[in-house]
Amino acid sequence: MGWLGGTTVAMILFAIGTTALIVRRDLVIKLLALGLVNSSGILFLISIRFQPKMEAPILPAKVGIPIADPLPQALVLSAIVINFAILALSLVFVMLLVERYHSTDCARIEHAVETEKATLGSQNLAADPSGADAQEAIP
Amino acid sequence: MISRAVLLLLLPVIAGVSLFQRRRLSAVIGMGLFSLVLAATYLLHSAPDVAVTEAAIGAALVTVIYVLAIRRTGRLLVVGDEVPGLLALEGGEFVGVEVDILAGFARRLGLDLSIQIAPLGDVEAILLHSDADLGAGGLSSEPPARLHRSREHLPTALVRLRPQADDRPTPQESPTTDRCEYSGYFSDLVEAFQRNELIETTLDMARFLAVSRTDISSWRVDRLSTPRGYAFIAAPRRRGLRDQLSAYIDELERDGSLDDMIRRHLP
Amino acid sequence: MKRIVRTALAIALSLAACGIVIFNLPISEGATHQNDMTRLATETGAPNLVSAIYLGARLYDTLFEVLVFTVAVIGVRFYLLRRPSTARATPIPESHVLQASAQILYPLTLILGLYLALFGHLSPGGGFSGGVVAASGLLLCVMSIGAETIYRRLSGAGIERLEWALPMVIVAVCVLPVVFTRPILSNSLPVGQAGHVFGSPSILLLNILIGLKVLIGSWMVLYAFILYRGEI
Amino acid sequence: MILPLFPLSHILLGLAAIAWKASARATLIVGLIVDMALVAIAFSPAAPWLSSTVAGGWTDAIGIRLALDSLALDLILLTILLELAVIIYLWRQHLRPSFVILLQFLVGAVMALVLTQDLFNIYVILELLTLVSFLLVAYDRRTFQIWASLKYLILASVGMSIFLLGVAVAYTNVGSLGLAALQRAVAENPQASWIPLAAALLVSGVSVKAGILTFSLWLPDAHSAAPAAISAFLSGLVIKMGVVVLIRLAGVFPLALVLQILGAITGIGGAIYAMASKDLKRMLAFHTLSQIGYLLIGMGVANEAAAKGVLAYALAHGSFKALLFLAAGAACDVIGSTEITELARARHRIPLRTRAALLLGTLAIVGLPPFDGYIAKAPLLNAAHGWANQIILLLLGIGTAASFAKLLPLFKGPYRRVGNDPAWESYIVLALPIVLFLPIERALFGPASVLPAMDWVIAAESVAVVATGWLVHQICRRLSFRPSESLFRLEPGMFAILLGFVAIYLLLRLG
Repeated sequence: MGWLGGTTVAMILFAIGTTALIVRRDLVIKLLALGLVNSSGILFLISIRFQPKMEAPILPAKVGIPIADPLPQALVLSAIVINFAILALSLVFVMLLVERYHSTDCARIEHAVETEKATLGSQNLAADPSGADAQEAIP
Repeated sequence: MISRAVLLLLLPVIAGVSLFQRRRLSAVIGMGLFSLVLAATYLLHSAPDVAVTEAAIGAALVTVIYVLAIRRTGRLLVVGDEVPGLLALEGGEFVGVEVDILAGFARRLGLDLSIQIAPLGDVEAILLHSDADLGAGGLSSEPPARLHRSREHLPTALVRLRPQADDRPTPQESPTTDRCEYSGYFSDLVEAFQRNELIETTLDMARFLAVSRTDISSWRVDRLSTPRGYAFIAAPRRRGLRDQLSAYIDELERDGSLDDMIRRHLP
Repeated sequence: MKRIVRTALAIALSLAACGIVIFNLPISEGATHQNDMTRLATETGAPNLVSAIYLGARLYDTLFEVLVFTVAVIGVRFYLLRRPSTARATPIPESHVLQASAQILYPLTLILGLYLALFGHLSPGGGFSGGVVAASGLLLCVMSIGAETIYRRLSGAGIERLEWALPMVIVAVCVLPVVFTRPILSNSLPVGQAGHVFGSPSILLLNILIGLKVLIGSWMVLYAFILYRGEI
Repeated sequence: MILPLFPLSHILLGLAAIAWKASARATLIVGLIVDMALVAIAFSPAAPWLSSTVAGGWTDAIGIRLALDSLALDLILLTILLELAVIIYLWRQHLRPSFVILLQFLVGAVMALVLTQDLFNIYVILELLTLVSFLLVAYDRRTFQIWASLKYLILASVGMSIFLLGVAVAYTNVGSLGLAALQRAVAENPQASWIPLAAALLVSGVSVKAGILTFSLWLPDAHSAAPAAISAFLSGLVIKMGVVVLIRLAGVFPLALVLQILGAITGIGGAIYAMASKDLKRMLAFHTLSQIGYLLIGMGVANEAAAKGVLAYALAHGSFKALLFLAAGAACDVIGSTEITELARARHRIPLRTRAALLLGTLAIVGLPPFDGYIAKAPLLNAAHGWANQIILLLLGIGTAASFAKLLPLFKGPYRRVGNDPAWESYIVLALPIVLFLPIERALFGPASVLPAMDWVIAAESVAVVATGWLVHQICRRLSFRPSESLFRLEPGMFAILLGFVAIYLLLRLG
């Protein structure tokens, strides 16, 4: 079962994620696929130095049993949080776009944005009217 | 060892299945489940810290904000393509006869109206496979078996457009031409017209009127015989909603406000 | 047709990229730096090596990560809340079973979060996961008593001010050692007995600060999403 | 020992700006002063402990090493320059506190990135940069900004995932995340099979952020959609952060061929699109690509002189591109359009100082002699051996001149005083290094200056290139050639990243 390592699975997940990111037109699902791509990197980093029978990196370790490398694990903690930040922010932007164009279809939004820009000239586009006069949210 | 292998095999399966779901909610929940399995996998890779963090952030927090974002409690979710006069997007706001009807109906039910634009040909499939309640946007043909058609609110007819050079006799209605043939977005239809990319097509009246504002002198226009009407379509388990909507349209017609709406939007 | 070609192309390219990595995978060499690690554990006093690295040797990374989180909170609030509020923040569930179970579960979740944050240097956990778990406890709280109530109670406690003050305190704690002529980003508090809760006071302090910060930040993100009634 | 203060001071100030909203503007000034003080310490001879340090005094194997080398110093100077200009530009506008916060974070992240010597730290900081610039691009909440920004985030995030895979591969084989350890490992065994894989992953990941063509298809939209001050920052500085990482990687892996090919594609592609573009801000954004091409070719040549040329050119490009973006933003605001023909028609309404700034930027970017564009390009032209490089650099120069020839009508009369450009002081700040590049460089780096004295052959060559460019413009104006803009959508962008990765890997494996 040597071939069934976490790294192989991670790369398969990467391929599924990128495929879905290209093929699916729904923006929300595109974001989920983006999350999958990011997760695949994390799984890759965790499993690349892992060997069966390793113990968790918490001392005191049992004698004779190697512990898993704690450094990638510490790195991955940062990566997971970054992943969350990206997913949350991009979701907010998708929500703003859907509010404006009433569609989550990526191709349609793209097309609508381009025609809007072309017809109005990029400078004259009105800012989102709801944002202009609302108060500053950050305290 | 075995459990690790099973989990590792499970991961691509869950990810693949959930990313190719039609319903957004299923996809989100599927990815939440994926995160949970991923956390278990980390645990078996002797990474308990990562497992805890992934479970807390990936499975809980991310899933919750996605569900909050796409939740539909308290919403009347309508899908439909744009049709000028019936349901059109002008400066970010929807206007039209169907919009007025739906807005009033949603107010009566105490729901927020939420309209999403989808290509005409996809509306029925979306109703069948996702969590939308109603289909709208100039639907004049009989839907497939499991969908419910409401009362008609506006009469219409089908129109056959051919190049001027084509001098065959007026076509009769046949199974192939009994519905609006164009299945993409209305905006694409207009562009296709402007660029002369269409060969021959059948349109319903509202779409035809909108298109006819561009130059159609090179087209031969035939009105197909059978009269029909625009109506809404309700999703499979929404028969009750359909009945309420039909009753609401009846009511509008009785007190004359339906005529007002039509006069306001379709001069 | 075009769509099929595109799909096929996407699959082929993704598989090519994935194949390149799979077939060139290096043979793993197993753990190294065993000595470095044990030294790190004694220097920081944290038996959980992941915590020792995360809040010790690579505190600099963690600082930027906290910052990324802060930016996310700023962004979500800035873009979601600066709009005419159509908010009707009702509790999410309609069923009483959910409500009742949420009422029982939320103290447990809060305690679990607290435990994860406080004992992060001894056992798996840490400030970040603790904070997020506690935030999901707050979410359960929302289910049982409603978002508005919690929001009012928490803003009474000056929670928003805290959200911005905490990252400052965290950065300040990291910079502070320079006053005692120790390197910036080093653990400056004296190490106690290994394996004890107060065995590594620096990491404990950072875990508590980060946990609190993440709790508040996640709550603010969740609250923004609860208020928002968009149209996806 | 105090190196982490460069980024941390800005981050603290940014957070302080949230806490005390009223004094948000003041933090910008304080940040500038702190930076200058730190640079002054760096230049003082009594600072040997400043040059290189592991953050927190931990060991090299697991800690994060920071170093203030000439590359870092170069970019810190550029940062301070742009900071000063942007602060002046924004000073009379209404500044929202959240904007100030993000600006501070942006500067902090830039400072952190130029200092770090650690692969994973690079990843984290690049992500921070992505998120901050993502929010800044869409700051005015117009829909096209939101879309450009979202596209940027998605593509950059995929790129950073690929970079993370590369970090994992490198770490497994090296056992450490430091660049120095990586360099040692590669030097010890240059034939190891993991090297092409790690190099391809790292390079293609970071290329998405570095404005390299076929990887960074998000760039024209994002940079032209952003508010002017942000565009100046993004094009002048943030895009260079990817290049900085590439320079660091080029010091580790044998990347000469890859960089030259990427440079050629980027430069020529950017120039072609810039020539076809009718929109001023979009043209400037495309030019960022073509100028990145210069830098890549300079890096690919990989000799001492070229490396110095790259440093000088990064600095010079930052100054004139920021000037162009700021002035273009002011001009477009006055006229209410970004179309070049529209601007030229209404040129009498654009303030004179703005037009002068645009003219100066144009002269500098096409590389006419006394200005810094020429001075920084000269060593690159000198050092680039090989006919292929020479031809590409020549073509790049011609393309640049040809696209900027479009702006010439903007500079015709009448020269009446109209309006008042409120931000003209910022032009002065940026114009100073453009005009006085040589003396400033000499003053900063002493006799070890990177630049040769005036070279008449190259000067004549530059003038000839500009003249050719003008001719090409006259010819091309009559052709209605429009390369497809649909390349810059989301899905082609994704394709391009994957394809680019496969191509780079094959190139490294076979080449």
